[in-house]
Amino acid sequence: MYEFQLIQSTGFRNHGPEGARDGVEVRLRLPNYRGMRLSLLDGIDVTLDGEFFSHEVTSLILGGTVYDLAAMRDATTVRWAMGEHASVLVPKPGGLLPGIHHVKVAALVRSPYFPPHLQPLPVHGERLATIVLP
Amino acid sequence: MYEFQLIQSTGFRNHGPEGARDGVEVRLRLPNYRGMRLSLLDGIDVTLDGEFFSHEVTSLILGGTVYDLAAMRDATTVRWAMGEHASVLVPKPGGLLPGIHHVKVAALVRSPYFPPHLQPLPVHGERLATIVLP
Amino acid sequence: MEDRFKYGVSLYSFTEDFGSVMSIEEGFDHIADTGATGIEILGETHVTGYPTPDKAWLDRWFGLLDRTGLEPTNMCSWVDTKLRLGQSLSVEEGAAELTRDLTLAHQLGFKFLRPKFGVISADLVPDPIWAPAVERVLDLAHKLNIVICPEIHSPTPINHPVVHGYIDFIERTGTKNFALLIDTGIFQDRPLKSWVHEVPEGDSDHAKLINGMKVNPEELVGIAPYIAFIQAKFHHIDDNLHDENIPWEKVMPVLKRIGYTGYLSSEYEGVREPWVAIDQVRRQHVLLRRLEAACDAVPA
Amino acid sequence: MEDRFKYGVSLYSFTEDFGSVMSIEEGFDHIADTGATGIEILGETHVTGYPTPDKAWLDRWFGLLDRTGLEPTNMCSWVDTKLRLGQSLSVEEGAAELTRDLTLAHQLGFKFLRPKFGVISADLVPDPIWAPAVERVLDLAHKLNIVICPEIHSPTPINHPVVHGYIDFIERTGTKNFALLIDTGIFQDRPLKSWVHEVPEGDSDHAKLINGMKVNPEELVGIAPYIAFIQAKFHHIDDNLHDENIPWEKVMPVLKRIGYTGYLSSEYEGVREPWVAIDQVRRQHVLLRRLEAACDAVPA
Ligand SMILES: [Mn+2]
Ligand SMILES: [Mn+2]
Repeated sequence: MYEFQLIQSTGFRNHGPEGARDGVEVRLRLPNYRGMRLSLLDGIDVTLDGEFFSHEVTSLILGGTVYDLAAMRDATTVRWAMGEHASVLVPKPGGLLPGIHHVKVAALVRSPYFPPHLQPLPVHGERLATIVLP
Repeated sequence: MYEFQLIQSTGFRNHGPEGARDGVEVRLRLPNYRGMRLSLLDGIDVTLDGEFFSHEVTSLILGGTVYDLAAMRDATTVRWAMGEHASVLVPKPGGLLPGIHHVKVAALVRSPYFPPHLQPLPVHGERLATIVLP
Repeated sequence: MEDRFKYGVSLYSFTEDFGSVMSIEEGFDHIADTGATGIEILGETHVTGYPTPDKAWLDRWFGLLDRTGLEPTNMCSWVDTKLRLGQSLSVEEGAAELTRDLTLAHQLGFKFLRPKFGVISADLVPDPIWAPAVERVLDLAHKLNIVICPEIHSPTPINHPVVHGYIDFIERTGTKNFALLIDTGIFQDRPLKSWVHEVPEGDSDHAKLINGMKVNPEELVGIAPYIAFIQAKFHHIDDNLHDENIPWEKVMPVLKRIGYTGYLSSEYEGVREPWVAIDQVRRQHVLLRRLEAACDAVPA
Repeated sequence: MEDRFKYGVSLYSFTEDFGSVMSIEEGFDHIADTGATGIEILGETHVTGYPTPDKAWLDRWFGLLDRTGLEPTNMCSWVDTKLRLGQSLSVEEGAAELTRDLTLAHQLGFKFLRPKFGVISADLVPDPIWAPAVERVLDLAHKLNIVICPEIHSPTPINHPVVHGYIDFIERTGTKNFALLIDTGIFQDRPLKSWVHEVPEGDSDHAKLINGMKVNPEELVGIAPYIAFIQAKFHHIDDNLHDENIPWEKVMPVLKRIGYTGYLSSEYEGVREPWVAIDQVRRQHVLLRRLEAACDAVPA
């Protein structure tokens, strides 16, 4: 089961080998009420303690595979299913220090049944979350 | 999974044959953070729209068996397990009309590791709940 | 009681619950306890492994139907015409999406399929592939005994070119496997107190969606023969059993008058909090059943 | 790093979550993601089918241990001496309760068992059957390699006849299978902002439990040889990583000084809302690890 919030408490962690972290993972619940093919997600903006990372530089880790924005747009047959977690991978050399951090995300979702001028619509999440390990 | 509240929305219904209702069922989650033997429950007071029914007249339906207060006190080997629903059976001839009702319960729980003067302690629930069918 | 409405609930009602505080088992229990006879789902939300659930999930599904006595009513699906950036789906691809969902809906025992087509304009005109794509699967729908029903949903009213287009399609093809699904949100005539949609505040549709389309329920009369299914959309029923947004006391008599005897399938879409919808749906069922009884008590 | 603390989490921390928004799978995941190595449970809460879980549940349990790499630490249990109104358990019955839980704890791989005995007085003196009942199961505990540890828990301080009684028992029997579990709630030295216990407001213990026992952590020194396990009870760690109630900066150096190298097993007991404990436990682990690193950085 998901935590209710878009940004999950668990799964917020540094990425890469210990001692040589190269990024931060922010685990999300599905930012939609229906499962969706990954090509309907136009990337995810992330802000960590005020530092902005555009959806053009973040990636998504889904089912063990890493998708950058181009790969996401091509992923017309990959589903992010209801109930499945995925993590945004934020390229931040060194990662974050253990402690409480301010995290914001905007998942850019295209819903073809919404008017064209509302594509994509951002699904927002914002919270304090905790990195436990260096 | 339980609804978070002690008094569950679902399972609030009339009891007995349609047209000849003899009571009301109020479904509860386990009123304790641990599963417990039924003899540790000293009955459940229920108030329906201001009408009080003492734990001496209500019963508990657990796993298909109905326990009145005496039977509950004897049930030293029956467990109300975590995750299991049970319903308080309130003897109210005719039941309740479909609609929104004010429901209060106090489950009287004995916790032997609490001081003797605090036995039993009431676990309270109060809410509006809806009877759908006559 | 052949002429009574049938009562159902869509698992969509539990959107704020499903996946974080509720699984499909509880969904079935909540619905069955209202006395409803039908369950509606969203394929992509509620079918684990969509579009090809495994045997374990199918066993669970049929076990739940069996245990609760609920019948599958409508399955909601999407034809994602903008699946790719910059290139819309072809007719063939649209038909393939429909085939995928007809197949699954049939496998699960559904009688109705609501496809949501991508749109091409601000006033929600569906991608024109909808007609040829649907036409290609009408034989399959007939074979599977499923009625495909596009949803008439706010901000699209009843009297609108999109609806006329659907009716023209039915008349032209003579099909029995394409009909209208009415979402009662179009009758909303008082403003929502909490805004739960994605449309941004500055958008031109925002006020319309907040305040309601105020479609006159009498307009149902003109499209009566084409109505296959009704989603009983609502947003809040207060502690006095009063719906704050949808004028059920006007809608229900018209539905009786036009002889509708299909499903009223609850679609709660109110505040985004868990554990709210369960009781709201129960309230709606009391309200609707009470109004129906009042209609039935009046000699025709 | 032989002399470092071990970090664990008790599923008790998730009391407001478990059963309504969290199942045991998620509990394991939340714990493992903190970098903890140990999981603590309440037998009657977290073992489906307690005290005799079926094979499916056992497979699930060992699968989760395997997947997460967590080791079972302590299992909490109860000896319900007042199971019957008006007649306390006999020594034999008390020993049977302990046997039941030793058996289950062993089956699940636990190394510690915390039995909570019923009490006979307002100051929480345990039913005197505790000593002969425990004595009857010491051989079994030895055979199963489990340490039985009663919990020193507010409002019982360290320097108290109950604790002296436990230590006398250890000395008299010479057992290695009975020792003390310290609940760090006894060190609470600032008032709780939210009251989550069952004790009614009028009760004499109420103020004590709200304001904290303020036991001096230095008192751990006198009982050091008898401490087997520590439940790191806490109530709220604020947005600046500051614990509002437990003086960890005083507790941790004493634990280092007495050479404790066992578990610090998080027990969150704060506001009664779901989805709060998960992050609170993470905050505590950052705080405790930071304090331990600071202790280790000081030359002894
Ligand atoms: Mn709808
Ligand atoms: Mn404790």
